Amino acid sequence: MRSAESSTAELSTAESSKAEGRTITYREAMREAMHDALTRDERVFLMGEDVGRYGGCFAVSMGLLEEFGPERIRDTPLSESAFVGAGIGAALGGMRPIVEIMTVNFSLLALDQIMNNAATLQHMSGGQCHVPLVIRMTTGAGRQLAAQHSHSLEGWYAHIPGIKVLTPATVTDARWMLWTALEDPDPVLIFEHGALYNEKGLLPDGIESVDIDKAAVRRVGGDVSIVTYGGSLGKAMQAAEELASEGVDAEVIDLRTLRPLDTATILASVTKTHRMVIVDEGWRSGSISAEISARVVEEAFYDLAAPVARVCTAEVPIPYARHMEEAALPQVPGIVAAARAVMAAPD
Amino acid sequence: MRSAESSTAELSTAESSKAEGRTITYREAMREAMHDALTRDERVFLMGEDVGRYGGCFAVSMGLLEEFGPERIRDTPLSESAFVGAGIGAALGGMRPIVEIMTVNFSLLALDQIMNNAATLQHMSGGQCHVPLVIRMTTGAGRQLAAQHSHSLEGWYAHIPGIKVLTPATVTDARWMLWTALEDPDPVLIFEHGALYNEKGLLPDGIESVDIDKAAVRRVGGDVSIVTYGGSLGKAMQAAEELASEGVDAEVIDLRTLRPLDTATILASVTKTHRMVIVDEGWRSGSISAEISARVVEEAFYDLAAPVARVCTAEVPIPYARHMEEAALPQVPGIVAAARAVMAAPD
Amino acid sequence: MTANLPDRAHGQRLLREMLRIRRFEDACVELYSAAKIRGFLHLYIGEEAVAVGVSQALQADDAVVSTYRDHGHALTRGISAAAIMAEMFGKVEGCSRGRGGSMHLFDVERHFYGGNAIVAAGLPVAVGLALADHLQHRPLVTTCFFGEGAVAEGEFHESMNLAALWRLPVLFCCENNLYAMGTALARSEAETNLAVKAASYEMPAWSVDGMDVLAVESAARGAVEAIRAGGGPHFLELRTYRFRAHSMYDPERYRDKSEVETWKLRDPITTFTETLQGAGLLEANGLEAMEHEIAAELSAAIEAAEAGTLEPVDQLTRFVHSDPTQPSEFVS
Amino acid sequence: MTANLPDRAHGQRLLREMLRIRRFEDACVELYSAAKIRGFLHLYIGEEAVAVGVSQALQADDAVVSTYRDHGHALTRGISAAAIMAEMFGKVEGCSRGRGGSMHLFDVERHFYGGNAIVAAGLPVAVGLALADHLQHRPLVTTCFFGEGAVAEGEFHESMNLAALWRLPVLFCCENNLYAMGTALARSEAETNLAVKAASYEMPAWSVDGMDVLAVESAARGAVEAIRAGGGPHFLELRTYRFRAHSMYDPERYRDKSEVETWKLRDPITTFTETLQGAGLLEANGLEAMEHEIAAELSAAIEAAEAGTLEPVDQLTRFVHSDPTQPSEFVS
Ligand SMILES: Cc1ncc(C[n+]2csc(CCOP(=O)(O)OP(=O)(O)O)c2C)c(N)n1
Ligand SMILES: Cc1ncc(C[n+]2csc(CCOP(=O)(O)OP(=O)(O)O)c2C)c(N)n1
Ligand SMILES: [Mg+2]
Ligand SMILES: [Mg+2]
Repeated sequence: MRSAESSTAELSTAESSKAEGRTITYREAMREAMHDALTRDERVFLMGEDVGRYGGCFAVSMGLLEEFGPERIRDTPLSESAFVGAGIGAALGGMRPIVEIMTVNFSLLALDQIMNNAATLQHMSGGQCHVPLVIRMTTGAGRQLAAQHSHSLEGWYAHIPGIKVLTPATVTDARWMLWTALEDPDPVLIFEHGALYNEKGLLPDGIESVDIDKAAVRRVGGDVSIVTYGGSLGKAMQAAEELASEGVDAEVIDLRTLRPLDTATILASVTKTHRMVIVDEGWRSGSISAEISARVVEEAFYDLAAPVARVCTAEVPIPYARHMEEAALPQVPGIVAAARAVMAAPD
Repeated sequence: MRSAESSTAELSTAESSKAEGRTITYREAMREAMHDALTRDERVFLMGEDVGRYGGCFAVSMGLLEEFGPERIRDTPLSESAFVGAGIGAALGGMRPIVEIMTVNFSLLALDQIMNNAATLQHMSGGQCHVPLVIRMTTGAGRQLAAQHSHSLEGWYAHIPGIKVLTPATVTDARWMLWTALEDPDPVLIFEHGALYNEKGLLPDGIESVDIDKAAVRRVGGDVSIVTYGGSLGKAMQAAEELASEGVDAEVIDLRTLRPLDTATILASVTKTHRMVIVDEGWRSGSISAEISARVVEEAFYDLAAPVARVCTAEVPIPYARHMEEAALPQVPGIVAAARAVMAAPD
Repeated sequence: MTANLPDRAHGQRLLREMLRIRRFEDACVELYSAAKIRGFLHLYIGEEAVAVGVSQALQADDAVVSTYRDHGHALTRGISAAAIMAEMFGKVEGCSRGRGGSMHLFDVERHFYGGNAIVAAGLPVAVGLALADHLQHRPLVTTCFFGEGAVAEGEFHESMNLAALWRLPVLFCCENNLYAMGTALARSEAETNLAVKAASYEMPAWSVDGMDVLAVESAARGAVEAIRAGGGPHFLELRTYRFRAHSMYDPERYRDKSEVETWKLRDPITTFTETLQGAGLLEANGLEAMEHEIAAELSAAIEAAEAGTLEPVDQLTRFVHSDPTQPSEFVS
Repeated sequence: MTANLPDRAHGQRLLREMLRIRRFEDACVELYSAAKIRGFLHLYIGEEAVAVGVSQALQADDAVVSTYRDHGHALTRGISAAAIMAEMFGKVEGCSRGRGGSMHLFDVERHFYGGNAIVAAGLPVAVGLALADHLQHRPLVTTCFFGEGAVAEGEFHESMNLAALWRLPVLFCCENNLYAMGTALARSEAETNLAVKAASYEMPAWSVDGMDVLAVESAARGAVEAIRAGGGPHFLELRTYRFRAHSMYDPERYRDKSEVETWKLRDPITTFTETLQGAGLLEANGLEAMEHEIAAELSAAIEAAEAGTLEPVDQLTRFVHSDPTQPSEFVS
């Protein structure tokens, strides 16, 4: 049994090239993760809208009801606040609930429970209450679902003390982050980018756990650090390849966890490359990209050869029309252009 | 009739020293603003919990029910989502609602309406819907109200495209921002810091309107820019006085509006002082201070003589005990120390 | 049993409207397969009698709030098939300029305040529109459509109470098609009699056969009259069924094919056609004539949508805030 | 009319508990004026029969969820006056280490899951605690206290439905003191009969005289027995009244002094004292003796709170995440 040391650049990138394993989709990885958790720990149960009979809005929980039964795979009414709150209560009562909010867009209805209860109970009870709750939700745009179904709020959630925010971007993280999250005594939110479910990736044999507090260097490079997470990782990797063809050697960092941020990995990279581009599907103002930039300035100001650049979603509700939606979101050419611009700055 | 040109440093600071006027509390200023709006425009009405018979949780609307009657001063049930949504609908229907959410802490229950409807309807209707709604709420900590009653989320709200976020810090802004907000065709959120209601200030004669898109230079200085807003302005001003006694001449910028941010005023200041400290009662990570820092780095990197510093609230739910709460919040000594630190950086 | 028979013209109008929705939705299925329409697409097939019946009771200036399943409501409220089609093609000629898509059809001139895609989130907005009418002494009625799934949401509860407490002119139209995605009503509500639920807000509430357009019309007329006369909000439970999947991605594992087939025996269009023909209110070839007209309308709409304009990308950030350079945009 | 008379010991225990709450709250008023207690302070004076009556029906390991008006509930559930007092003094010896204050009393060992200061936000948590018991086959009952103001919130609706739908062991105790801050029930609810409202979730629901500790006890015992026997959630409306302001900042413009005075005639402590004495279950000086004991307990509590420790400021960021260096903190 091995644990993915995703913090070490060499290891994690090496891993995906050398390792034996299976190629599965992100959806399958998440499903296996839930299956595994339900099997390993009888305190684990899943609840949410249409997780059972329907098989999950994105088919992630397909088959679980049949295997684990309706007590452990609980279809809920459309009552986001109540069933998230019930997840909190069940966690206080000794269970390990996985609560699925169908998408981040509906999580706003449960924000009071998340911020005022899940994130806060431990503190205001002076350390007596622990809320080992995992909340999963789909996030992100890119599928022409328009303004009310395309939010990317994971960075925004990362503002809240008392919760952890995970953004699995790879099949390995989709497969293994859940269990680590369930072992955490505190509430953990997992954001699954909707565009990833059909993505295939290699699930390496031998890895049986991952940490949830370290960023991963997905591509080692010396010229510019591209920092990203979740649904944008693929775009960042593509941009890095394009940049490579122009002779720019980009390092790509997958944050993996947005709260707490692994500042150390970010700083290690930027003190090496002296240049940084942050790619974030959140709306630009007040996004997690801003926090990263601010921290880099605080901690590595004198190492910076150029201003930190950000490639974010335009500050508009996401439009339906395909070309408009594409224009609103971070895209590879924008990332490449931003990297070129920071490269152009005098050393 | 004159309008407060708060964007011009000289004018706004001069104003408060020279001008004739009345000394009133922030609470009275807000009440006058509502009284005025209700008198001027019959489409204006106020609704919220206990705004009528009780006189407002913080006594801001005291007397309005008696004068304007229950049709225009509407006590609502405890139903934050419904009455905020009803405000949106009423705005669509031609009214100019002022919706009071008792405090920001309860606004989470209405976040779906704010983000998915108020902020979004115009866009997803292709420009047909306009939501001239004003939502007022009390914000901030400092009164030992503990974790669920002490949020400072105005900077967090500023992430949302489609809304404006105002943070009146002075009696003049409390008196006049509301009307400008009501004239705005789009939704505007006004955050009133609870610690300000009893604060007295000079309401200058002759000013009969203010803009809501410009930051104000509250103190002109050449050595370091202290950027802040709302309940922290007083602390920043005090810190500036203390710094002055040490020979450091701080400029104090009151953002006034967190969305859209008046980047121009911030940049003008920092390109003069080359140093910046941001004071923000929000939790540090992902606060509006991060966005300001990121923008300054993007736009004025080469003008910075030192890393941008931030003085924010510690990343904890606010504790009840007085000494712990004080330790969690930005305080004058912390601001002074941060300013000293950025002054110590080599030029 | 249906209510009294309508006169010939009205009867045919009802049938025609239902058929028009049906064919519109049929076209959408094809266009979705052809990737002309994207995103989420929720069809109204099977439920046509609800929108058509209710809309008979409404005036042109009455407001309507709808859901993501909004084609039927939009069509009966006078938004043209062409404008809806163009919307789903993402074209500027769309009723929301291509910004909204299928789930967000808008036409403010027609007081159609949109497809809202957050379940139950339209209810508070409808209450507010009614509040605006109340405060401005306009004798209007706001109709709010929503599925039975919405009943479990807190916003349903808050909105029902607020409307009833303030006696606002809202017609709550709950389209009970028995499922919220894959969740059957009985797995969602402790009390499955929705009219009883509504009555607990001290609101008059009736259950209506939503497969019978005349029954819907008559119930809606009764309710709207009462509301307009100052009787406060009313609630209609419209018992219906969707013949198709929830959206285009639904494997329909949660219900038996036989259940669907049984409901199809009550197809509101077939049964009403029979009713009209039985009563001699529709010629033998009457339906065919309608089909022809509708097909012509729809193919023109599709053609126009196809020929429509893509909004220039540099307009992306429009409609986030009202444009001060275009003050006419915002009638203050 | 009250239920059957209790035996002497039990009767005196009930009276004593109510009196203890009353005197505790009286002390709080003074300590607030002296600025020893800060923040928001909500008193339970007038409502004592509710907490005392309900708690008679509960086992030590039954969970309780409360509101910001939580002193009475906390005291009857066995949190010591000293621990509560220390909490409000902001001392480490407080039941929440001084982190919570008056609105957030916690004692997880006693299954007291806190004063929750967001109206109605405790209800979903209570449902979840009951769900945990259900899933772990523990024959426990979770009691959730909330004011009648909470009934308008969406979370009330969602929680009631979920508990009823899943038949979870929850006792919903609605303390109807007629006002939510300054808002009278009739200005908040279209249907003011709260038991009728609750019944619309298919949940057994009773209205109880909340000024009569025996009536409360008997209703609670009935409900708790039924729940424990697998009868699913129950709802009690406890009709009571707060004699004091909503919190310490309330000018009380919304109700007549005379109304308060009328309700004071039904003071649960006075009337129950009379009942006991009338029935010969309490000596003439019985109350006095209790007062003495309670006064002694409270002055000791205050003294201890005063002498308590302030948490070192360097501990500020504790209790945001569970401390991995103190694994015992989290019993997994
Ligand atoms: C608040 C919220 N939760 C979940 C969803 C996802 N969702 C979309 S439609 C739907 C089912 C709604 O069912 P119902 O209200 O009965 O309407 P129907 O689709 O049957 O017309 C769900 C769960 C959503 N849009 N909004
Ligand atoms: C969601 C929310 N909205 C508003 C408030 C402010 N508030 C605190 S107590 C209260 C009144 C609640 O009344 P009720 O539920 O009847 O309880 P009571 O105080 O009468 O015991 C209000 C409005 C709050 N704490 N939470
Ligand atoms: Mg349905
Ligand atoms: Mg009350």
